[in-house]
Amino acid sequence: MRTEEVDLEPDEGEVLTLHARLGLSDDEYRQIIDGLGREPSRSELAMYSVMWSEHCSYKSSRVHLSRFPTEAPWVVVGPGENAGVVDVGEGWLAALRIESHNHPSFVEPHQGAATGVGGIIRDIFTMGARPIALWDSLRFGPLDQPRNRYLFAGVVGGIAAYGNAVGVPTVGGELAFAEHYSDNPLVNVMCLGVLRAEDLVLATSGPPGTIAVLLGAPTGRDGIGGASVLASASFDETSLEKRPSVQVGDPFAEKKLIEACLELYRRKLVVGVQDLGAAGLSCAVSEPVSRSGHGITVDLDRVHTREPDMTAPELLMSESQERMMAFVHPDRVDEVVEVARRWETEASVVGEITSSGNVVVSHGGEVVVDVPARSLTAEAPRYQRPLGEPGWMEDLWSNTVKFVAQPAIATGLLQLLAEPELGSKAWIYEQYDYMLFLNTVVGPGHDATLLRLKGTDRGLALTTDGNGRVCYLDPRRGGARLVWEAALNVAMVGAEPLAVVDNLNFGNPEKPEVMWQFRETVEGISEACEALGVPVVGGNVSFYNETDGLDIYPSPVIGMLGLVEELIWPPPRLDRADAEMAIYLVGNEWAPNLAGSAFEKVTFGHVGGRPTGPDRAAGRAAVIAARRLAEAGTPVLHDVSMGGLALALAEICIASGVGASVAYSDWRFLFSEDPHRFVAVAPAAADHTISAVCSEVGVPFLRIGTMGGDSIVFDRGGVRAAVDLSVAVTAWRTALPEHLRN
Amino acid sequence: MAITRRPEIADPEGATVKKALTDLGYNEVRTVRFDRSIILDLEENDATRARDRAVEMCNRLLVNPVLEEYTVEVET
Amino acid sequence: MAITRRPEIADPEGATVKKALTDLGYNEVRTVRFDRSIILDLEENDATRARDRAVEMCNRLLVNPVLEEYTVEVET
Amino acid sequence: MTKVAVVLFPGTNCELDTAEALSSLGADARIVWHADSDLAEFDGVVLPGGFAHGDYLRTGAIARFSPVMKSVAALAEAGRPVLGICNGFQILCEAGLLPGAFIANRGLSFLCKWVDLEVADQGSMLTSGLQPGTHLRLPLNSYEGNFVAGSTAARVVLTYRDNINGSDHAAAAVANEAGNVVGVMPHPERASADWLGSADGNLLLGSFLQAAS
Ligand SMILES: Nc1ncnc2c1ncn2[C@@H]1O[C@H](COP(=O)(O)OP(=O)(O)O)[C@@H](O)[C@H]1O
Ligand SMILES: [Mg+2]
Repeated sequence: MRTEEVDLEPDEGEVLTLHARLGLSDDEYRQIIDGLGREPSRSELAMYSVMWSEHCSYKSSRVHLSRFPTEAPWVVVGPGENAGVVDVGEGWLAALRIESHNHPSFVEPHQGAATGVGGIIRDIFTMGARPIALWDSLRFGPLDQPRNRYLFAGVVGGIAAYGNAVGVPTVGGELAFAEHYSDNPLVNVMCLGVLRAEDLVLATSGPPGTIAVLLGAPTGRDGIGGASVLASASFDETSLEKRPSVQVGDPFAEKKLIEACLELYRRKLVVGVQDLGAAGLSCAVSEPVSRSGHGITVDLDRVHTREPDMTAPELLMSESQERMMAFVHPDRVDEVVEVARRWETEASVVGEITSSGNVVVSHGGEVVVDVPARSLTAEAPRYQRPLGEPGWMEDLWSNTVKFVAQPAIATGLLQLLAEPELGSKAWIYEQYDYMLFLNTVVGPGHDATLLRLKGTDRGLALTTDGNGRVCYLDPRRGGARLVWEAALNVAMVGAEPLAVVDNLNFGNPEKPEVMWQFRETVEGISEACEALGVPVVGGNVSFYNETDGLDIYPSPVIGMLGLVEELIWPPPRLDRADAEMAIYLVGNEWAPNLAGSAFEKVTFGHVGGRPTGPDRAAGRAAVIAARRLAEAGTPVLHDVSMGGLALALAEICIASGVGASVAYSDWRFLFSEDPHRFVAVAPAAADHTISAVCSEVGVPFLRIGTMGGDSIVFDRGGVRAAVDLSVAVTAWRTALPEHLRN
Repeated sequence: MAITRRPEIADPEGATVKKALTDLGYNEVRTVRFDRSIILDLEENDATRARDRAVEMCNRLLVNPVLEEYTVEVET
Repeated sequence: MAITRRPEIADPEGATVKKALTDLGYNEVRTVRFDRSIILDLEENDATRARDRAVEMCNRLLVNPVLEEYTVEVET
Repeated sequence: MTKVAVVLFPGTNCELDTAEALSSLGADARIVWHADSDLAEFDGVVLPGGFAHGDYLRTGAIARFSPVMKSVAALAEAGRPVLGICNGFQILCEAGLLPGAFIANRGLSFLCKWVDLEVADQGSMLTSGLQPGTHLRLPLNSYEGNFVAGSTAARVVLTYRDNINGSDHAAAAVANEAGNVVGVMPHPERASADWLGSADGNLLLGSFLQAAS
């Protein structure tokens, strides 16, 4: 044992500070003593420290998360379980969840990201679903710093190594850069699974007498105190000393665990399942029983271990990967063990459900833990943290760029194309297997990924959206805009928005400004979800994303699942534009606003002003129009987001290998990122369809130009700015690789 | 330079290969560990300088201190 | 046992790492080679028997003759 | 109906896709477990892609000792078609049923990418239906896709038009002398329908089934 946080054998007189070293406040320690009516044992203290950590207890966020709309007729399982589950028709359910592995990825990018992938996959197959798709949303500091290049390449390599080997395709992702993430990268991974309605499994313990069987990898001293120490404490120089508790992922073990569990479900051999993630065994034994209102006895001597002489606290806190707790009827235990053996997975009977309501753990023949299960979970501390609007908001809003003259448009566009954040992401997704299972109809590189739902004519669309700049300038508008953007993105491939998962990456919740940003974001997300009629079915909160006192941008990430009832063939794609086709801009006519735009950031290094807020009516209209146009066979649909209309257009030209010419009146119109707008490209003959759909739905549309030629031309009353297509292609293709060169 | 995995860090590969050997009937195998060694051919006559540079390379690139420990040997 | 890649076989790891080191300014690096060693803990007191078994393991599983050469050392 | 075995090793992940593609071509494709299979009843066998035994030690090294490999060797011996796709190719090399071995891609990164291939030799069961020089478009999906021919002469039946992983002879598919055992690094089953981006893989799987029937 190296790090002091996990040195559980303190010298004389240190006992009082032990709880502090485990990340518990003095008040929390007193709360434990009052609850138990005595001093906790070391093992009990270890359990409380991980279960009451921010990461596991959501003690700072729960009060706000209750604001989310979580209900809809198609919701089968909402927030509270390992993943949200929705009905996608014909007897099929989809399980969706997103989770962060930010701090571990900073400590060891490759393994940190890899184990993050393993963790979110477990959350999905715990529900009885076969994981069919992964999606990564990443934030890093600027690539001109070697350390950031190292973190970036390590994280991508880790996701590739684990995701590819475990056999779950990574079908898309999202990437952004900002100084704020330099010492605090964000690694959020979303996983989608599908299952038959009758195969749904919940994380419940079953009645007294049910046997707890620990499946999977042996337990070692991995990530001890990971939850409390890594995910719930801020970074500073000392964080590098926390390294020895790093976990190593074993995709092969996870693959076998997936197949073993799916066989257990198929044969109805388990009552319930809980994965071992943050807080390991402590969480896996206490959460299911407190859900079912029972208790459990656990014998640590039966846990299969990798290292000898592990202490009880170590066994309880270990975050060794690729483990599952199955709750099994006594008569089926032998069959369960047999299935595990066949899949070369270890299984040990470690406990039994009781009616006591207590978690009772023994080690070396003596009882080391005896506490009420609920005291570890439901009765964990909840904080109404003080919150207050930051003093800087007014200044931020008034801090706008005053343009004396029209900037060079061609140069501006080329600069955007050459930004790693906006250029091609092929360098990333070509390292990911995104084709496995033969489901990928529209793959990475589009607004959303479209998967077929095997065995049906249905399709599932996936996307995530985040925008640190806009959320920083206005957390509520920002949070809401992300939901609208995600909805528009799935509509771009013809899907109807169905469910949201969110990953809320924020700074230090003990700062009122950060809690205000958090509350505002949750409010914005909730408003947009209500307006769209889309429920939040799950998510994750990551606080303490700060380094040396600098908080990250408020960085919510919105994951959206969309449903296509009947797959359209061929679906809209960026590469289906052709010479002579007409170009339309569909959506609300805003007074152009560059606040928070990529253009201002890239060309002026400026982040200020107040971004446009969303508009319910315009938002809904845009989503409906997009879906109708997709159904009507429109070859190209692409939403206007980061980089504005100019970039959206350039992306279509690059993908399709053909130029375009568009007319504009106000140049800001080309770069503003105002919401609810998209580009449609269609043969001139389809003009009536476009106008019919748009006027029917009541959404403004404008024919702005025509595809053709070998350059991208912006024309203002005869004054033309042109970017040579081949130059654009090169800038866009090399954006990432160029910046990754040492 | 010889690079060893820190003992407390899980080694799935070693465990898997041990199992494979056992399945092949090599029951005497207690543990299997994989180490890496990196052999650099340096254009550098001064042995101490060579070592210092090598150590620097290990810390900056070649070794992952989170997972590994290393020793450097210089041959002239 | 120490496993070396046959000299005539391409070594992408070595090549890539050499480039990375050069980019970092270590221009003195002429070549980089990655070797692997496998450390077996055997329940076997007889050194010669241990070696024979180890050699057998190499030939059957641990080494691919197309790519690699190996040497076995026994410590008691 | 042509009966084809698709072998499932622990860590394999392309077995369903491969079986699906073969079935859609009219075959009776059965997934068989690596530990308990006698393949005598099958007309042909496919070792699909994935990460058998986690690719630990060397890709394919451990899988080669699975009980099923004895019957795979027997089928090969009997002249029945034996196809290894991606990881399956690597296993066939380790098992000595095909010459050569694999190392990491030039550039050291995993490559999931559409590649253009050219038929170099139609004298194998995989390419028998195709004229030499025919171009095919298939997805590549591997980290150790860099083929090393070694001393024995390899019979290269498909080549990369752009050798992105650095394979000797730009080899994308290699056959044994008899031509009934073939390994292919790109994934024919992933190019088995237009909506997947190409149906060229069916040409290869088609001639495999031809040879099997
Ligand atoms: N930001 C959020 N929005 C909605 N639900 C959330 C959010 N954060 C956490 N949850 C829900 O709280 C439950 C517990 O989360 P967590 O303890 O992280 O699960 P796990 O132990 O599987 O990682 C999950 O169902 C998760 O979906
Ligand atoms: Mg979970």
